[in-house]
Amino acid sequence: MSNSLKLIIESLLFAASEPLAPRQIHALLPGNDLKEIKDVLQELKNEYEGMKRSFTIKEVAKGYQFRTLPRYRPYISRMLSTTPTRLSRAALETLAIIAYKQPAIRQEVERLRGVDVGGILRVLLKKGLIRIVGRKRLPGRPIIYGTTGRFLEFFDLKDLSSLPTLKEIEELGVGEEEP
Amino acid sequence: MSNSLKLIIESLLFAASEPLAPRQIHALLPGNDLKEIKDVLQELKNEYEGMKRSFTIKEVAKGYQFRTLPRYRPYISRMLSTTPTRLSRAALETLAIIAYKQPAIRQEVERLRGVDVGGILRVLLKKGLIRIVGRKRLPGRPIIYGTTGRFLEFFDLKDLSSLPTLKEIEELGVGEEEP
Amino acid sequence: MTFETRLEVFEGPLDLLLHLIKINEIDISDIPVATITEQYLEYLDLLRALDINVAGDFLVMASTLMHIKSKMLLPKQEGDVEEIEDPRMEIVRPLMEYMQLREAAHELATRDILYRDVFKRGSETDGKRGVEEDINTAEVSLYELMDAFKKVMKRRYPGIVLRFRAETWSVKKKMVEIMKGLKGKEHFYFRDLFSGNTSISEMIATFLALLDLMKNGAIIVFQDKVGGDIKLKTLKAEA
Repeated sequence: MSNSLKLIIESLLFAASEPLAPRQIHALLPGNDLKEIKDVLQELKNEYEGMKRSFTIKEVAKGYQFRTLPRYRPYISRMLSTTPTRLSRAALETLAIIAYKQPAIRQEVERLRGVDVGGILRVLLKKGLIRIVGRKRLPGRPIIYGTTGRFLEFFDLKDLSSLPTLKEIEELGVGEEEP
Repeated sequence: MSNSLKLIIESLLFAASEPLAPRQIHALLPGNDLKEIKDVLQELKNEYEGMKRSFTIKEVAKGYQFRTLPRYRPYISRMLSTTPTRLSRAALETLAIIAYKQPAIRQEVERLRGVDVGGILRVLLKKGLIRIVGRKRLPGRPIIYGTTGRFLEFFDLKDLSSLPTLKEIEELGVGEEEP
Repeated sequence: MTFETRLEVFEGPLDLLLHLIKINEIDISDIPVATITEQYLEYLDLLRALDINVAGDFLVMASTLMHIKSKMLLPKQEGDVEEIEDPRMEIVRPLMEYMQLREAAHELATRDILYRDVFKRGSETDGKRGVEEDINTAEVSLYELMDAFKKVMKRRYPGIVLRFRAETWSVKKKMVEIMKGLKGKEHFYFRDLFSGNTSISEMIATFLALLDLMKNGAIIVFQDKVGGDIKLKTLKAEA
């Protein structure tokens, strides 16, 4: 495996603002085949994991991205002086329903949460965490919502199938309500 | 020299969008003295130079910054040029009017936006988001515009009927003024 | 750090029900409907007494509870061989489903979240461009398109019927405000809490903040006599 290809790919990951999918890299480097690019990405990821630096390469949103390790959070957030995006519990619950039940319509979300979610859907759309996928073939042709790539990026998910599986009801105790 | 201080500083350089001066870092890590921070920065710089990766730490504008090496520029600029284009607010508004009012003529768009939209229509035509549908049987035979298949693709819509109606937008409370 | 899990006190009827089940240490599969219904209604009464609009969703649940309660009171038919479903299943099922997804939401919140736990390259340092901004700059979303249209219409036709959502008030900030207001005072009139509030949403935020403080045990709310003015005080002041 050529070291120069590895460094070219590394430079792309380093300069990119979004996770890069092997396919996107392939489009930029058509001279190399996709398989090779995938191998290099995996190799780079392993390399950084072994280097024990403050950042590493993570597989998120169907692509690869350089990210800091969680333990440096206090210093970086102090530097950025941003209040981290706060998703209210209502927003998180709505997002979880859409993520697990997608494609989901508003009525379904409301049935599960027991409350109106119009305003919350707006927030989630605005934050780019959910999107309008289409309309359902039902009376009134309700809008169907699904999650976005940004949702995956935000929650450190490789793809939708890497969402943690829903816990069986029996495992859930009422007592653990509050963290 | 503590390895953890080095990695903390590295994480800051990594996450920052601008070069960081030793003084700025000192302000974030007041427990460490400035001299020590300067030494760590120098050490980090030397370390990256020796690592022969695709990026290194450079001393620029009175600060330190991670930068890719010049030789990777062709790949990186190719990547940056292919990232999705951002539409200006004016373009977005014009596009929105055409999408909702289509088939729409220029005068109609200008009436709603209150400004000349000639330049913007050209941009949208060039980006392939709108197209000329025909000419209206009106004095001057004005050109009629409509959206394209690329428009649907761009917004990830199955068809035009998937575009949310104004009423549905209202129901989500969209259009709320920024505070 | 929790991920804003306790911002809203009672998100909805299911949330309130779960809370009641929890504080009563009840087994979800064997809910004493009469007790729970009573407590549920008490809570709604409290809200009404405070002139807070009770959302329709809460009322629907109230009637469901009362309906179940009445069904439970019906004498069991001796001769009935057919197994009749426990009427409580009507609320147990949605409750369980709700718990399941709430757990999922909780798990999402504990992941390494971008901009909270982990950071990518070149995050803005000026603090102004937080995540929200970043999220919007990536690509134009359909939402933005819709939003753009709304803005145009509003500019062109200022009189058009638009639903303005009142400013959103931070419950956290309100909690701090309340605690500050109580500092050094023996007690504080409940109604004075809202005197400076300018909108319904601010009032709701104030109220939610109050509930949260009560739940945390930071303050207590009391009356000197039945029907008297509602007052609050910090628990410290009492000691």
